[in-house]
Amino acid sequence: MVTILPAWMALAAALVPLLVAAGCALPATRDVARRMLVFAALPALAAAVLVPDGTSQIDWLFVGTLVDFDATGRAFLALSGVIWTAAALYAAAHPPQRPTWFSGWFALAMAGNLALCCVTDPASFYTFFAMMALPAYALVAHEGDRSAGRAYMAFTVVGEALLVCGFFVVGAAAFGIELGPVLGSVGIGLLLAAFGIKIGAFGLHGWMPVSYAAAPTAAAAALAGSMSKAGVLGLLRFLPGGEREGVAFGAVVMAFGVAAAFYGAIVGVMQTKPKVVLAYSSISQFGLITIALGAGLAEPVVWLLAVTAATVYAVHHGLAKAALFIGEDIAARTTRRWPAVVGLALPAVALAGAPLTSGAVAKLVLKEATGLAPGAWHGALETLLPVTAVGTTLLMARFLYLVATRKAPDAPGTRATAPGMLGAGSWMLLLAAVTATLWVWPSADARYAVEKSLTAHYLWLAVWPILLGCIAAVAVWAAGTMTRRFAGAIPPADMYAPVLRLADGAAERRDRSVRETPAPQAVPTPVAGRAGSALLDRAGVFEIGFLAWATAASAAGALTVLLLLLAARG
Amino acid sequence: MGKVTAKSPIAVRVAALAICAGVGALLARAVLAIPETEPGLAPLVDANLAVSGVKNAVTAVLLNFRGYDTLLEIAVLVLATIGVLSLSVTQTGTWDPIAAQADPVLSALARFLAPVMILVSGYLLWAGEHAPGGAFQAGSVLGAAGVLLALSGYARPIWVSRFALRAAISVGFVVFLATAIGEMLAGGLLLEYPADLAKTLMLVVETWLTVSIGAILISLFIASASPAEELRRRSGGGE
Amino acid sequence: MSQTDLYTLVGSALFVIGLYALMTRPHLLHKVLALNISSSGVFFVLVGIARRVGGPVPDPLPHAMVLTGIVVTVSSTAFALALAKRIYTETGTAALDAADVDVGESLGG
Amino acid sequence: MAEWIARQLPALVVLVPFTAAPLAYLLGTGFGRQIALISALLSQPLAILLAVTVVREGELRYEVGGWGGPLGIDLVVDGFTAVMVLVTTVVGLFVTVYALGYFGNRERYRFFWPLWLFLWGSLHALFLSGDIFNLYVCLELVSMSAVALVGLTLRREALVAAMRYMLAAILGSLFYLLGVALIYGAFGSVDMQTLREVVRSDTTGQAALALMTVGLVLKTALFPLHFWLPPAHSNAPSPVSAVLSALVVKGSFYILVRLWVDVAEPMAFPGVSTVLGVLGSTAIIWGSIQAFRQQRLKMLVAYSTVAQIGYLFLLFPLVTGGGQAAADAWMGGIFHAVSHALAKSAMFLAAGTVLARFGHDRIDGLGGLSRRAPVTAMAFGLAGVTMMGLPPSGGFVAKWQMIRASIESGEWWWAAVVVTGGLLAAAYVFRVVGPFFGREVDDLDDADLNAGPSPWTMESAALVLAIGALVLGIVGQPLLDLIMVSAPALVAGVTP
Amino acid sequence: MTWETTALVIAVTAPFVTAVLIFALGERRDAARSGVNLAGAALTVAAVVTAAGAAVAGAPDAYPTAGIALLDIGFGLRADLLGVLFAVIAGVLWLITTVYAIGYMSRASDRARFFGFFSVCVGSAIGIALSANLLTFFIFYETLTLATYPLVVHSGTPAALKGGRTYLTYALPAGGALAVGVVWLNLLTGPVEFAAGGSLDPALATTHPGSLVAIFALLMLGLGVKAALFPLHGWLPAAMVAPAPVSALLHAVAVVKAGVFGIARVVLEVYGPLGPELGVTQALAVVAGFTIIFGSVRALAQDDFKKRLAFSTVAQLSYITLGVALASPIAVAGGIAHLAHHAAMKITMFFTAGAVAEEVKAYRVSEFDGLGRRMPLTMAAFSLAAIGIVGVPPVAGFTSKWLLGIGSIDAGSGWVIAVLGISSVLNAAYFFPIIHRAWFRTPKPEWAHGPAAGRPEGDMRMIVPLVITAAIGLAMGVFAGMDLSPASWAQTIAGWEFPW
Repeated sequence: MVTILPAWMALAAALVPLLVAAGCALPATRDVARRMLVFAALPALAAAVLVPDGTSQIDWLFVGTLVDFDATGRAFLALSGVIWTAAALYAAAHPPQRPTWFSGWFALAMAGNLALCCVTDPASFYTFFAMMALPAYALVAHEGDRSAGRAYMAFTVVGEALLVCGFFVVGAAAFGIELGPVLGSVGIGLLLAAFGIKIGAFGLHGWMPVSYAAAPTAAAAALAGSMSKAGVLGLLRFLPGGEREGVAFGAVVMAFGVAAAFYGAIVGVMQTKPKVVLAYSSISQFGLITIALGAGLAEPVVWLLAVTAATVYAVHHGLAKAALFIGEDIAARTTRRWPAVVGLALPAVALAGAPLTSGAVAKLVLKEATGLAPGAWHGALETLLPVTAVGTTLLMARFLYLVATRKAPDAPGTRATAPGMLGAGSWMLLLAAVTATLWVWPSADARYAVEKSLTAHYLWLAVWPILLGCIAAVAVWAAGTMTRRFAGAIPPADMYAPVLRLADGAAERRDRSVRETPAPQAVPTPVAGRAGSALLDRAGVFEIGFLAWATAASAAGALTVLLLLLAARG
Repeated sequence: MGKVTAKSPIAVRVAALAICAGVGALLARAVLAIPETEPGLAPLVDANLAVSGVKNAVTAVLLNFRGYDTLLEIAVLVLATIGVLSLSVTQTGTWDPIAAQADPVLSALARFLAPVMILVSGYLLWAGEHAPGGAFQAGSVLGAAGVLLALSGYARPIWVSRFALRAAISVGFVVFLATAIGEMLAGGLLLEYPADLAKTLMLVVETWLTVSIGAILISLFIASASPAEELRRRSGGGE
Repeated sequence: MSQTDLYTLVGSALFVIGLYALMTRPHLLHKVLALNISSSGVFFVLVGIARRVGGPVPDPLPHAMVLTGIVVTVSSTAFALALAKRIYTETGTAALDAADVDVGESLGG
Repeated sequence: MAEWIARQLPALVVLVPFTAAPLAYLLGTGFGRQIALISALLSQPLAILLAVTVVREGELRYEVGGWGGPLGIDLVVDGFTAVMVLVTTVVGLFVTVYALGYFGNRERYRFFWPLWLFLWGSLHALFLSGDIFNLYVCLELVSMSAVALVGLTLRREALVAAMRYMLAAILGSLFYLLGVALIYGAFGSVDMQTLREVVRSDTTGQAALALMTVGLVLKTALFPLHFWLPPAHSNAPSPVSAVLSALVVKGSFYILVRLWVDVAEPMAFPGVSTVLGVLGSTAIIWGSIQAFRQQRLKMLVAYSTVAQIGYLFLLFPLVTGGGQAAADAWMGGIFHAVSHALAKSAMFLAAGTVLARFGHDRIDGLGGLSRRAPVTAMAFGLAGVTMMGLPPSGGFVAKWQMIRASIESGEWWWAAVVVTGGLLAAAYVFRVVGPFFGREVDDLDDADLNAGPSPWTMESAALVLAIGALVLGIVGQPLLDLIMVSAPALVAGVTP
Repeated sequence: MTWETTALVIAVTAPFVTAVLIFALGERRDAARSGVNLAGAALTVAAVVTAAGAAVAGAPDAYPTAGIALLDIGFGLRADLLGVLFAVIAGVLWLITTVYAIGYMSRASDRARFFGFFSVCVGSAIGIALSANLLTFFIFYETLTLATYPLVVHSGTPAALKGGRTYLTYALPAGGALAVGVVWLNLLTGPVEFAAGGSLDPALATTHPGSLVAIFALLMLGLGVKAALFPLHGWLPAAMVAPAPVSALLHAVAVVKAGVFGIARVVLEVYGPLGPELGVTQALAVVAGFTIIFGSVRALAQDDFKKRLAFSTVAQLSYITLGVALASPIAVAGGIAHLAHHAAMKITMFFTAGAVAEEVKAYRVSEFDGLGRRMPLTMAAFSLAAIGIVGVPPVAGFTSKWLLGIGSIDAGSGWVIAVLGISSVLNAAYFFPIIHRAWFRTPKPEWAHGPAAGRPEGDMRMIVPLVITAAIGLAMGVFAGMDLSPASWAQTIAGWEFPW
C-alpha cells in the first residue's frame, strides 16, 4: 500500500459489525442489515492484511484506549475474520429461526471478538471481551436450550468477574502502582482462571460441551473457532510472560494443561454426540496450548517462543475446529454422508497433527516451546505430547464414526434444509484455510517451522501417534462391546452435570411457583402495636392525674418548698 | 351554690398540710431575715414630695412617681369590667330590677343615704391630696351608693344608654391616657407633669377616675347579678 | 419581736392558709376566697415592711403597692366570681375536676 | 415629628394598643375591628423602629414621669425586649387580620377587640417594664385579658378552662407579688437597674427569688404545672389560642429570664437552674407524648406548646456557666421563643380555619385535607417544620444554638433532650400531617358551620406566619444579632 | 455580583421559585403548570451549566461564591467542581424527569402538589450540591428530607402512608445525629468550610482524636440513611410506594445521592487526610463493602420490580461511598464518577418501571416474560442500563468500577477487589434474569406481535426520556476519556482532593 494506515484503523474496521447489529435493531433497516452480515468481518480481514504494525492511543474512548497492532494481534484478527465470515456465510445459507434477531447478536459478538484483537490495554480488551462473550449467550440459547444457556451465562459471568478483578491488578500495575508479591500473584491467578474459563481449562470447562452442542452450527463454529481463542489472546497479552513473577505459576499451568489434554480425550471418546466430542477435543487441544504457555511462564526466556507456539496452534485449531463444526452440520443435512465425512477427515487429521497439515507445524512449534521447559517437565512432556496426539486421533476417529453412523437427520425442522452452494462454500473456505494458512504464514518463525516439519524426523514423530491412534480406534471398534459399555457413560456436562441439574430444577420450581402464586394483595396496615398503645394509654391516665387540681396545686407547693430549700442552702 | 363536696380526701389534705407547713416555715425564715434598717425609698420620696404637686406621700407615689402603675391599674379595672360584662348573661350591664318589689324601708333609706355617700365621695377625692384618700376611696363610696340604689330597685339601666355606660366605665382611663399623651405632646415624657400644672392635672384625672371607678363597681355588681327572673325561679317559686 | 416581724409572720401565715385552702377546697367560691386570703397575707407582709423604718411616717412605697394590689385583687376577684357564677349557670356545678378536660382517648383499637 | 417619635418611642409602643383598647370598647363592634387593625398597623413601624434604634444605639431607657428609677418607673429596651416586642407585633398583626375574618361582624364577639388590644398592650408593657412591681401589674393585665378571651365563646368547656387558668394565674401572681415584697424588704428597691447593683446573696432575697420563680413557672405552665394550659389553649377561640400559646406564656418566661440571667443573677443560687432544666426536659418528653395521644387537633397543638415550653427552660442550666456557651444558650432560647411564637400561632390559626370550615377538629377526620384546604394544610405542615426544629426553620437555628451550648458546656445530655424532643415533635406533627395526604374522609364536609371556603385572609395569615417561621432559619442572623444587643453580663461574654 | 455568581444563586433559587408558582397555579391549570415547570427546569439547567463553566475554568480559590451571615458559619453557596457535577446531574435529570412526569401523572390527582414538592426536592438537591459549608448543606439536606415525604405518600393509600412513616422513622433521627455532629465539629474547629484536601487542622488528630471519631460516626449516621448504608437502608425499599418519577429522580438520584455526596464532602473536604489517619474511613469502607454485598443479595430475592431496583440502589450507592472512603485519588474518582453514572442508569430503570406499570400493568419481574416484544425501546433502554449496573462495558457502570478497582489497589485495600467481583456476579444474577425474561422468554400471546399496529409502545413522553437517559449512560462510558465526561471530571476533582 502506498499510504501508511494508522493502527486505529484496525480497530475501526473491526467495529464495522456494530453497524450491522444496530441495523438489525431498527425495523427500517432490518432486512438490509441481515444481508450485510456476511460482509461484516471483511473490513477487519482487510485491516489484518493492510494495516502495518503500529500503535495508536485513543484518549477519548473508554478510559483511554491503546491500539497496539502487532503480529499476534494480526494473527488473531485474521483468524477471527476468516472464521466469522465463514460462520456468517453458513448462517446465511441455513438461517436459524428469527434470523434478524440471531444476526443482531451474531454481529455484536463478532464486533467484540474482532475488536479485542486490536487493543492492548486491559480496560478496552475487557470491554470488547464482554461485548463478545455476553451477546454470545443469545447465540448459545438461540435454539431454546435453557439449561445450556444458563451454564454458559453462569460461567461467563463468573469469568467476567474474575477477569475484571484480574484486570484491576493489571491496570493498577499500568498506573505504576506498586503491587507487592501477594497481589501480583493474585492478579495472575485471576487472569488464569478468567481466561481459563473461556478456553475450557481443566475444571473450568463445564459450559463448553453443553454450549457447543446447543448452539446453532454457525454460532458453534464461531464460538469454538474464534471466540474461545480470545481467551488465548488474553493470556498472551496480559500474563507477565518473560518476567520473574510468572515463574511460580509455570508448573501449575502446565499441569492443568496436561490434565485437560488427557481428560478431554478420555471423556470425549465416551460421548455420543459429534458436537460434544468436538467440544471435548477443544478442551484437549486448549490443554496443549496451556502447556506451551506454562512452559513459557516457567522459563522466562521461552516466553516468546511460547507466544508463537500458542498463536500458531490457536490459528490452526481455530480453523480446523470451525471446519469440523460446519462439516458436521453439512453431513447431518445430507443423506449421502461420505463426501462430507471425507471432507471432515482433513481437519480431523490436521488436528491430530498429520504431516503436511497445519497440525504438524503447530505441534512442532509446540514441541519446540515445551522442549525448553525446565527440569523434569522437559522429559515428561517429551513423552506425554505424542500420547495426546494418540488421544486426539482417537477422538477424531470417534467423531467421524459418529458422523458417519448417525441415523436420520436430526429433529425435523431444525436442519431440514439441505446444504446449498452457500453453505458448502463456507465450508470450503474453511477447509482451504486449514490447508493453506500455515504455508502462507508471513513470518520467519512460521516458515522455519514449516520447513522443519518436513524433515524426516519430524515426519515420523507426527505420523506414529496417528498410526497408533488409528490402530487403537480400530481395535476399540472391533471390540464393540467396550465402546457400547463406555459410550454415554459420562454425560456431556461431566463433572458439572449434577450442578447443572440442580440449577435447572431450581429454575423450574421458581417458574412454577411464580405461575401459581397470585399477585400479592395490598397488605393492610397494622394498627399501632398493642404494647405501644397500652403504654400510651397509661400515659393518658397519668396525665389525668397531673390535670387534677389537687395534684397540680400540690406540685406547685412542692416546687415552692424545693426552691425555698435550695435558696436556704444557697 | 352547687352541691360540691366541701373537703378533699384525707390524703390530699395531709399532703397539702405538709407542703403548706414547709412553705410556711421557710417563708417565716425568709421574712424574719428582712433587714430592719433598710430605709427603702422613703427618703427619696420625701425629698421629691415638694415637686410632686401633692402633699400626701402615698398619693404622690400613686399618681406621680409611680403614676404609670396607676395607669395600668386602671386598665386592670376597665379590663376586668369588660371581662365581667363579657360573661354576663345580657352582656350589656343593663338589668331588670334586682328586687322586683322594692322594700319600702330599704328604698327610703337608700333615698336618704345616696346623696350623703356622693358627698363623702367628693370629700375623699379632695382629701387625697394631703391625707389618706383619693380616687379609689372616693370611687368605692360612689360605687356603693350605686349598688345600694340598685338593690333597692331604684336605678333602672335605661337611665343610661349603652354608650353612656361604656363611656362612664372607660372615661377615667381615657382621661388619664389623654393627660399622659398630652404631656408627651407638650414636650415632656409620659406622665411627666409640668410642675405648675401638676396639682390641677392630677385633680382632673382623679375626678374622672372617681366617676369611672364608681361606674365600674356598679357594673361589676350588676353584671354578676342574676336577672330577677332567675332569682325567682331559684328561690323555689315561693314568691 | 418587732412590729415588722409580727406583720410579716402573720402575712406569711395568711398566705399559707390561703394556699392550703386552695389545694383542698374543691368549691370554686372557696378557691377564690382562698386566693383573697393569700393576697391579704401578701399585703400584710408589705405593710410590715413599710413599718420598719421606725419613723412616725411609714414608707409610702409599700403602701402604694398595697393600694394598687388591692385594686388589682378586687378586679380579679370580681372577674373570677363572675366566671364561677357563669360556670355554675352553664354546668350546674361549681367545682373543677380533671374530668373537665378532654385529654384524648386511647389510640389503640 | 421624627425626633419626637424617636424620643417617645418606648412609650408609644405601649400606648398605641392601650389607647386603642378603650376606644374599641367605647365605640362598639363595628369600630372595634377597624381600631384594632389601625392599632396593629401602627404598631408595626414602631416595633421595627424600636429594634433598629436598639441595634444602633444600644439599650434605651425611658423615664416615665421624668423621675427615673428607683423613684419612678423606667421603660427599658434592650435586644431581648426589642425582639419580644417585634414578635408580638408581627404575630399580633396576623392574628388581627385572621380575627377579622374569624369573628366577622358578629355582635357576640364584640368584646374580643378591646380585650385583645388590652392583651397586646399589656404584653408590650410587660416586655418594656424596668420595674419588678410594675411587672406584677402587667402580669395581671396579661392574665386577666387572656382569661377573659378564653371564656369568650361562653362554651361550657371554655368557661371551665378559663376558670382553671384564672386560678392558676392569680396564684402565680400572688407568689410573684410576695417575692417582690420580700425583694423590696431586702434591698429597698423595685427598680431593676438599682437592684442589679445592690442584690447579693441574702436569705430574704433568695427566698423572694424562689417564690417569684414558682409564680412565673406556674404562669408559664412548665411541667408539672401545665394543668391549666391544654384546656385553656385548646378551648379558646383560635385567634386567642394563637396569642396565648405564641405570646402570653412567653411573657412570664420573659420575666423569669430577666430575673435569673439579668437582674438577680448575682444572688442566683445553685440547683435551681438544674431543676428548671430537668423540668423543661420532662416537659419536652411528656408534652410530646401527650400531644401524640390527642384526638383533637387543637388539643394536640396545645400539648405541643407544653412540650415546646420545655425548650425555653433549657436556657437556665445552659447559661449558668457563662462564656460562649451562655451566649449560645441565650440566643438559642430566645430565638426558640420567637420562632415558636410564629409557628405556633400559625398552627392554631390553621386549626381554627379547619374548625370553622368543617365544624370539627378530630384528627382522624382530617384525611385528605391537602386537597380540600391546601393553603391551610400547607400552613400547618410548614409550622410543623419549626416544631420539629428542622432546617431551614427558625426552630432549627434555636436548636442548633442549644445543642452548641450544651456541647460547649460539656453537658451533652441537654443536646440529647433537644434531639429527642425534635423527633417526638415529628411523631405528633406527622400524625396530623400524614393523613392530610391520605384519602379523603367523609367528615370533611363544609356543610357544617360556615359553609363555603374560609376568607382568604384567614388562610393566608396562617400561611404567612408559618413561612415566616420557616425562613427565619436562613435570614435569622439579624435577629440573633439583635438578641445580643446589650445582653446581660452573664451571657454577653463572647459573641460570635 | 458577577455573572457566574448570579447563575449560582439562580441555580439554587429557580427550583424553589418554580415550586411556589406551581403551588400558586393550583390543580386545574395543567398547561400553565407544565410550562412553568419546564421553563424553571430549563432555567435551572442553564444556570447550573453557567456556574459549572466557571467552576471548570476556575481553580479552588476562584470558584463563584455567594452567601449571607447565619450563625457562626454563614449560609453560603459555592460552585466548585464537585458540587457542580452533582448539580448538573440533578438539573439535567430534573428536566428530563419533568417531561416523563408530565406523561406519567397525566391521569393522576393532586398534580400541583406533586410537581410543587418535586421542584422543592430538586432545589434542595442542587442546594446540597452547591453548599459551601456544613451548615448550609445540612439546611438543604433536611429540606430535602421533608419535601420528599409528600411525594412518598402521594397516592394516599394506607400502604403509602406507612411507607412515608418508615421513611421518616429513618430520616429524622438521622437528621438529629447529623445536626449534633455538625454542631460539635464547628465547636471543635471553628466554622468549617468545605475545602479540597480537607479543612480540619491536622493537629486535631492528636489533640482530639476521640471527638473526631465520634463526630465522624454521628455524621455518617446522619448521611448514611440517605446513602442507604447498612443497616440504615430499610427506608429505601419501603419508599418504593412513591410514583415512578419520584423513585426515578429522588430515590435513584437526588435524595440518595445527597447522602453519598454528603459523605464525599465530609470525607474529602472536611476530614481529608485525618480520615485515614484516624482509621474512620477504613471502617466506612468496610461498612460500604458489606452493604454492596448485602444489597445485592437482598435484591436477588425480590420479585417486585421496584423493590429489586431499590435494593440494587442500596448496593450501588455504597460503590460511591466505598470509593470516597478509599484513600486514593483513583478510587475517589471512581466513586464520584459513579455518582453520575449510576444516576443515568438507575433513573432509566425506574423510568422503565413506571412506563411498564402504566402501559401493561406489570409490576413483578415474573410478569415480564416477553416484554421486550411489547415494549422494545423501553426494554432495550432498560437492558442497557442493567448491564451497565452489572459493570459490563462499555456502559458507564464499568468505568466507575474500573477506577474503583484500580483505586482500591492504589489505596492498599486489595480486599475491595473481591467485593467488586462478587458484587458483579450478584448484580448479573438479579438483572440478567429480567433481561432474559423480557427478551428470551415466550411472550404472552397479546404481546407477541409488539405494540398495536401504528401505535407507539407507550406514552412517548415517558419513552423518550428513558431512551435519552439510557443513551447518556452509554455515552458516559464510551466517551469516558473525553475532557468533560463525568469520569474525567471526577479525576480532576480527585486530583484537587489529594494534595496530600
